[in-house]
Amino acid sequence: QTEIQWWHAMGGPLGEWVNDLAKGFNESQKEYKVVPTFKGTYDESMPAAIAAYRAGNAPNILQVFEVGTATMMASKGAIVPVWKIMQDAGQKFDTAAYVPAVGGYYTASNGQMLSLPFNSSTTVFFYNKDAFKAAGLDPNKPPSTWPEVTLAAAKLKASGSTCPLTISWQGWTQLESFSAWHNVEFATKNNGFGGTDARLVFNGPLQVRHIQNLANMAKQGLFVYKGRGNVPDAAFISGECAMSMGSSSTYGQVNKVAKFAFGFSPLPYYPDVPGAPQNTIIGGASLWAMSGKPAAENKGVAAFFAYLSKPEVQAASHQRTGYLPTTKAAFELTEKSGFYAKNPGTDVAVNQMIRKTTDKSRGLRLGNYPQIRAIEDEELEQVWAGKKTAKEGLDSAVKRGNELLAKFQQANK
Amino acid sequence: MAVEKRVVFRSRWLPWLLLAPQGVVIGVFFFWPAAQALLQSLQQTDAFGSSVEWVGLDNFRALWNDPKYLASFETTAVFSVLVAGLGIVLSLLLAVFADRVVRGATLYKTLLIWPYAVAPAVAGVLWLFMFSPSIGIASYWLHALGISWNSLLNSTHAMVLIVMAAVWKQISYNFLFFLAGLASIPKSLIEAAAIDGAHPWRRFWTIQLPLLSPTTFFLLVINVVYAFLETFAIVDAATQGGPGTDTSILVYKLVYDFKALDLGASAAQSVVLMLILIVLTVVQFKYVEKKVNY
Amino acid sequence: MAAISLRNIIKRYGTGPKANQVIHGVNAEVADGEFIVIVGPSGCGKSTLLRMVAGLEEVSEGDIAIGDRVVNDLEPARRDIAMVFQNYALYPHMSVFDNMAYGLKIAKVPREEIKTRVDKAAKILELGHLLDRKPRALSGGQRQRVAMGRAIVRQPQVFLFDEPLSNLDAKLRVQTRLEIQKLHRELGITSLFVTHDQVEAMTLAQRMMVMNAGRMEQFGTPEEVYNRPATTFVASFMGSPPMNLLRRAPNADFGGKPGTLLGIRPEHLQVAAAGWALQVETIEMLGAERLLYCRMGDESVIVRTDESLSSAPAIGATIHVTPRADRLHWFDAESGMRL
Amino acid sequence: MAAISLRNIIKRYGTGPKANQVIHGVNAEVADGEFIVIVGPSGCGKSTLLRMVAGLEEVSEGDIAIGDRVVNDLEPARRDIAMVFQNYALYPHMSVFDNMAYGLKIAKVPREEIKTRVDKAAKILELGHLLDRKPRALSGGQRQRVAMGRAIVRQPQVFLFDEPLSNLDAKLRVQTRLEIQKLHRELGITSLFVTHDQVEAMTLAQRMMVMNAGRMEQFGTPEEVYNRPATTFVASFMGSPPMNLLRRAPNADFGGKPGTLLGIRPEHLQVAAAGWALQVETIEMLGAERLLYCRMGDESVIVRTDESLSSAPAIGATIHVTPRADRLHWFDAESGMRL
Amino acid sequence: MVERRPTLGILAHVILILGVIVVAFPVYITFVASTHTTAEVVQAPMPMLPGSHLIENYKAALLGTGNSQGSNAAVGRMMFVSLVSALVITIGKIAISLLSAFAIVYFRFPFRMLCFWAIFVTLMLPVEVRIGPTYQVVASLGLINTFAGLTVPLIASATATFLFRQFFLTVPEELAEAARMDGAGPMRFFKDILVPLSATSIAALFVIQFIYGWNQYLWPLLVTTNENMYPVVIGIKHMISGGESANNWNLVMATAMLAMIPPALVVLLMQKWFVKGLVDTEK
Ligand SMILES: Nc1ncnc2c1ncn2[C@@H]1O[C@H](COP(=O)(O)OP(=O)(O)OP(=O)(O)O)[C@@H](O)[C@H]1O
Ligand SMILES: Nc1ncnc2c1ncn2[C@@H]1O[C@H](COP(=O)(O)OP(=O)(O)OP(=O)(O)O)[C@@H](O)[C@H]1O
Ligand SMILES: O=P(O)(O)OC[C@H](O)CO
Ligand SMILES: [Mg+2]
Ligand SMILES: [Mg+2]
Repeated sequence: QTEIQWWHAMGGPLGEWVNDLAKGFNESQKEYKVVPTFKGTYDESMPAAIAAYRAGNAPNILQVFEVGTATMMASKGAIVPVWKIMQDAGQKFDTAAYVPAVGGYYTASNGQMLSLPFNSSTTVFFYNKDAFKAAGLDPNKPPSTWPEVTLAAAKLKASGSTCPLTISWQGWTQLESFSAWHNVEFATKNNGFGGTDARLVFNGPLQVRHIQNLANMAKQGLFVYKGRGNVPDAAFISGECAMSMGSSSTYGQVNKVAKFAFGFSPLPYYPDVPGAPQNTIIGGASLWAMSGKPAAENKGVAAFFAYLSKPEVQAASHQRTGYLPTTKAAFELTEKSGFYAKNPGTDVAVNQMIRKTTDKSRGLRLGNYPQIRAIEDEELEQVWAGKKTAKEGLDSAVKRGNELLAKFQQANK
Repeated sequence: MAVEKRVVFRSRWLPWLLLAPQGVVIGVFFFWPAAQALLQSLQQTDAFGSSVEWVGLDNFRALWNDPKYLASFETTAVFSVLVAGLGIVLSLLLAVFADRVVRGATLYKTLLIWPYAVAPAVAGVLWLFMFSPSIGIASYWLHALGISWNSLLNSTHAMVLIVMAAVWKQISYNFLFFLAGLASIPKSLIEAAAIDGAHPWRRFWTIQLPLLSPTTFFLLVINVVYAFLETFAIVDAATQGGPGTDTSILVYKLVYDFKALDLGASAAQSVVLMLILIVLTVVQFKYVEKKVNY
Repeated sequence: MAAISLRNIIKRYGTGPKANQVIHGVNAEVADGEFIVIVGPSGCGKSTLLRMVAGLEEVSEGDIAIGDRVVNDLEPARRDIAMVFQNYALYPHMSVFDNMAYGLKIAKVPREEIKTRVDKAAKILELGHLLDRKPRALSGGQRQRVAMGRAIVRQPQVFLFDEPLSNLDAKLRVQTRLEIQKLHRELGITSLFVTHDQVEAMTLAQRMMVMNAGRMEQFGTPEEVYNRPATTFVASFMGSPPMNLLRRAPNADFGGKPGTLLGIRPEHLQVAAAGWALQVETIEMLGAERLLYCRMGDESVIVRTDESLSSAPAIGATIHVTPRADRLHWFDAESGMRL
Repeated sequence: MAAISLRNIIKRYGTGPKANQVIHGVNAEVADGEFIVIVGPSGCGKSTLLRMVAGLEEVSEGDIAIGDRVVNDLEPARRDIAMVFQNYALYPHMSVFDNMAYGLKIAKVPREEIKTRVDKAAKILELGHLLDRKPRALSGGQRQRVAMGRAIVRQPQVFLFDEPLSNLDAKLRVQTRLEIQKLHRELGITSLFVTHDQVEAMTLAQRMMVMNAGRMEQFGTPEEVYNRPATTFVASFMGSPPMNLLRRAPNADFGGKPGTLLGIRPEHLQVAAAGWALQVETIEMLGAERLLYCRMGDESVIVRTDESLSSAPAIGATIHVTPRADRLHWFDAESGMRL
Repeated sequence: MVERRPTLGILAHVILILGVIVVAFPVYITFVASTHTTAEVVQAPMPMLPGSHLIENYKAALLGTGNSQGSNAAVGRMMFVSLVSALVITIGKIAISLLSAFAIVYFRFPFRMLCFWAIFVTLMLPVEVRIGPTYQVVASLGLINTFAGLTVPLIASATATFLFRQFFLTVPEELAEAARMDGAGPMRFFKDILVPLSATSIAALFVIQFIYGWNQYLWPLLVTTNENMYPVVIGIKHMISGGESANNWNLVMATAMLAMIPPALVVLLMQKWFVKGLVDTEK
């Protein structure tokens, strides 16, 4: 039996899911054995794997979060593109089967897909129906535009809510997805798809307007900042915050723990912006096949990838975790099973993604991006704290981010 | 304290043999990697190491030109002074009183030593859990007290949070050493001072504290090194350097950049950090120990 | 300066049934300005007694008065005493000057006066050139003097000494003994001096308190104690070599009754042509005199003779001695009390 | 057992110009089985000399021979010697038995024999019941005996003692002195015994080596040293209180020439109706005798008198003494050599 | 006690009780959280008294059977790995530090103090600072996924060498001389005399180093690629690192409590020796 090493960053209940996937595959055939290994958080597993690669110990498969995509792509020869590994192994592989906003993110400018979409999420809006009711809002009519959100927040506040709105993954939801959702450029060169000389431009008028808007809400106590990453989720789940934005993959946990009725809906948008809403950007991670492995193992990787892409497997994962179905077939399968009808709101994310993407909404392909995310966090915090205006904060974020991009460009000439 | 032994065993090779295991370990796993770090700090490479370019002092220059990095020095200084200072003062206070009481002394000691067993990686999580603005029990109480605790946007609160967590983690260690130090002060000195008319407070300042100075000095070195280097996990879990970069101490930025695969920058920071620490330690030895020895 | 009275002092360590009584009712009146030596074997309670006077240990029963205050509940600092410890207890981090000045600084004595007093004490003790040194740079004898200096500058009512000489070598011990004597003559401060060395006790004491197992066996001048020991314990403890205590045969010669012990000091046995027949077992030459360790039947007898090298008896030889009739001591064999 | 010879021994600490010479050419022949005491003030090089014999210090120049081997380059363990240290240097974590047995174990002596030898030594030293104890559970005297036991079991050719009694209290010191004497009589092992206590030196030595500042000033029997000190140093170092050395006036009485010193021991000055007029400054009672510290012009003179309490002179009184004419010593005032 | 001051005594107890409350509170919270359900723990404010789910939570944590528990490796195996590596690190550090301190104190050789300082400087080079290159070395030695890789690179110890040196300096010289006279060579002296005498210092360092070894996180994460080689601290992080969903805080805290037991035991059992060991060393 050939062993396939698979390093991932899935903790908590998702770790179980990953293990079950491997088990499922291992039981489905005799030739290969996938061994999943937790390697810490996303930002710990990636350097660990790269260090391992440099020492000649890389795993066969590595799960990399979406912001690491540019780094992985830029690696000369460290990875084997997914299309190639499938082709070499003689596995069927059709790029078109993937949901466009998902597949597009991991596809090179020449149309070749480089990594296998695995756990993709996107940004959604969630709200507390009980709190809405208490504030005299219609629990079945979530706000769909930012003016409506502001209004709802004010009403919630008036009804005694200490935290009408919070936001998870602020950079992802309020800058990246926000830009795509309004079809506004985030970075030049098609958000980086066009080359490593791309530079950030998210300090445009729309973004500034939006962030300033949020800053004002923060000052009025309508928007309450609850931390970086997914930390604010907890404030929604505990019932403290009535509205939130974050990853679609939060669904499972909310569903399990929340002691109130809740709803999921698409991200709000500014109705005066032409072309909005477009589509949102994905998050989560994809699987990369590392190079330098024996052909037999690569074949195993391909077999496993094929297994993961099966509509049944996809659909089951989607329903279990709240991650997106990465293929259209999986979406259809789920729909047919009546899952969405039974779990209203679970289809929101897919519907946001399934549209055709534009150059400004396909995704991001920017180097040193984990650090840039941190810069976004840092600068936004300054804005929320009232130490900087939205313009100052975003200008500074763009400037600092562009320095990192320049550095990346130089290192990956 | 005797500084040298009069009697020595004579052998040309045995001392080297005895030093060999430690020598090999520090050579192979400490100095060689440190030298590598030095080398890397002069290079610009991509994450995978496929392209390596010599850039001379560019990485250092970039750090020097980064106002955030420079600000981080100040943050680190504030943080370290607070952690080392508070850590030493609080544990000394507890140790002095634990040394005084007769009844329940063992129970107190046990309870005070226990947190030492908590892993730093877990300690950060614990504190975050307690002070998390949404579910934290401590922030809940603070709110009840009318303090709107917000370590996410209020830099002072954030600093307080990581200082508390870092001090908490180190307090047991310091406490133990102080307890030992106090026990080693001859009882007759305290008695002599009592007869000389010194009251407990005065005795503490003029006798016990000066006599504890070797212990305090040792702890000062250890605590500064701790604050500089071993607090990464705490900052990472509790504030991630925020709000803004207001709690981004040097080691946090260093490990962060390493995780972000910015190897040249990270190596340059390692070098800077090592230099700072070596200078600090030498200064401590030179100036503080001179005063300490009696 | 002040008188000290100890009134029925009892000391127990611990409480309840596990309590360990180590001082069993000591009574003594020390006059103002007196130099009292407390002497006794190790563990007899000398230090405990002294430390109770100092206030470092609580008194279990009875009263201690200094001057006319009962000080039982007073803190050491308030008792106006100074103490010299066996290990000196010098503050290792302070210079000699600061060691001596410490108590005065605390008492808020003006700087000028501190300097004057310390300088004066340093002069008396010949420490003038050492004032800037730290204790670790001093020899044993010098440390001892600093400890004494620290006590002197305080000008207390009472001096307490807990075996202050026992860490010194023989030569230095003799010398320091003299210094302490001189000091007491000059300052006249009431002093309690603990030792288990009887030469020290004899030479220093105006009166001495001989203790044994928590009890005071005799309290008197050195002459009284040496010449009229109150108990066999005192008789054999004071004097080196100790008094011979004989149970057997020769007693009758001097009218001894059954159940009594005859005590005779080694220097009061004179070698003669006839008398008690002793067999010499060991001889020690001490320069000016010689000690003969002898055996008489099953009892051992020590004889002290002048140096007269020509007539030194050989080991194993038999000699004859006669006791000086005016130097005989009689004790009750049971109780050990002088008769 | 073996003879020891020291041939022109020189010891320097350090090398080159910073070298510090502490032993300046010592020559001595110690006979097989002799008990030699090395005595002298602190820092005179006694320990250094002993440690060179032990092999713990290297000899800078000269030869040391034990028996007929020059041992300069031999490891301590190979010299067949045993040493008793001042602080005993017992291994604190080993039982008394193991402390004694350690050297034998290393020498791979069979278990059975170790047991026999240790038991025998323990019996001699009355340590039988303590064999299982750890050193910290022993009294000072017992520790001392264990240290001795450790030396004995080795059955060495030479015993070295470096001030082994100085940590004991006066009483115990006397007792242990006797034991060492007895032991030497029984075993007859060549011994070098370092002390700075002259009473110890006098009582123990068969011959004594008086050292001063790295030089041997006299090497002879205690009687010789006491009665015919070779130098003023020896004269004043040996004897307590020390010999009076007078530079002035009275010398002429006995035929003293300018440039000479008259030495006379305190016990050889007899209180009389007439004679040298001395003013009494301090008096020490020592039980059997009394020391009078007196002044004669600008010289101080010590007088030792028998106890005769009735006639004790008062402090400040003037007394008259006559020296015993047969006990006068003359020294060259310059060189200090005996004339 | 050299004075009679009831107020001071009371103050002492008050301060100590306050200290204990502050210092032990996080541990208490951990315990309380480990006895509730996830939903109860994430309510604000969380309950202050232990709940009723203690046994069930600990069973889940120990056996890895919690319904949505993250790590499939049961805590048992991770505890074993932690124990072995903590012990190897501890014993290794103590052993090599004893040897080095012995060499530095009891021998004279060229560059002696340089060696001492070289060891001391490693205090400034914790894993965090040299992690990348150290990993390279370990990888090229083929030590990935081995206990050797987990432990050896952490085994040098400035603290231990320093403390042992201090202690050796207080050992009377005569003991070494006596041993030499008894015919013991340096190693024999080391083994028979010095090491037994250092027992209390060793105990003190054992506690410090055991906890250091037990609490490693970043390094094991890097050098092990097999979950069978994961120590328990990684296990805890595994349970809380999920990017997407809130954590099962109750199980996390139960695991944290479990992970705390061995080091806490070491501390408690060795407490007396520990303090004594440090006292001996201080002088
Ligand atoms: N803190 C204490 N607790 C219990 N018993 C004690 C304490 N201190 C002293 N003792 C006991 O009291 C008795 C007298 O002790 P003390 O120290 O007064 O003797 P000492 O005469 O000074 O002896 P030494 O000459 O050895 O100093 C001893 O039996 C001792 O064991
Ligand atoms: N290791 C050394 N290095 C340099 N000088 C030393 C050393 N050991 C001893 N000395 C010096 O050698 C001289 C003789 O010392 P030694 O220890 O032999 O004296 P001692 O006669 O034994 O004195 P004491 O009676 O105090 O033990 C002293 O001046 C001492 O300072
Ligand atoms: O929480 P996930 O897995 O949806 O991922 C969030 C993204 O990584 C944010 O960039
Ligand atoms: Mg005592
Ligand atoms: Mg000596």
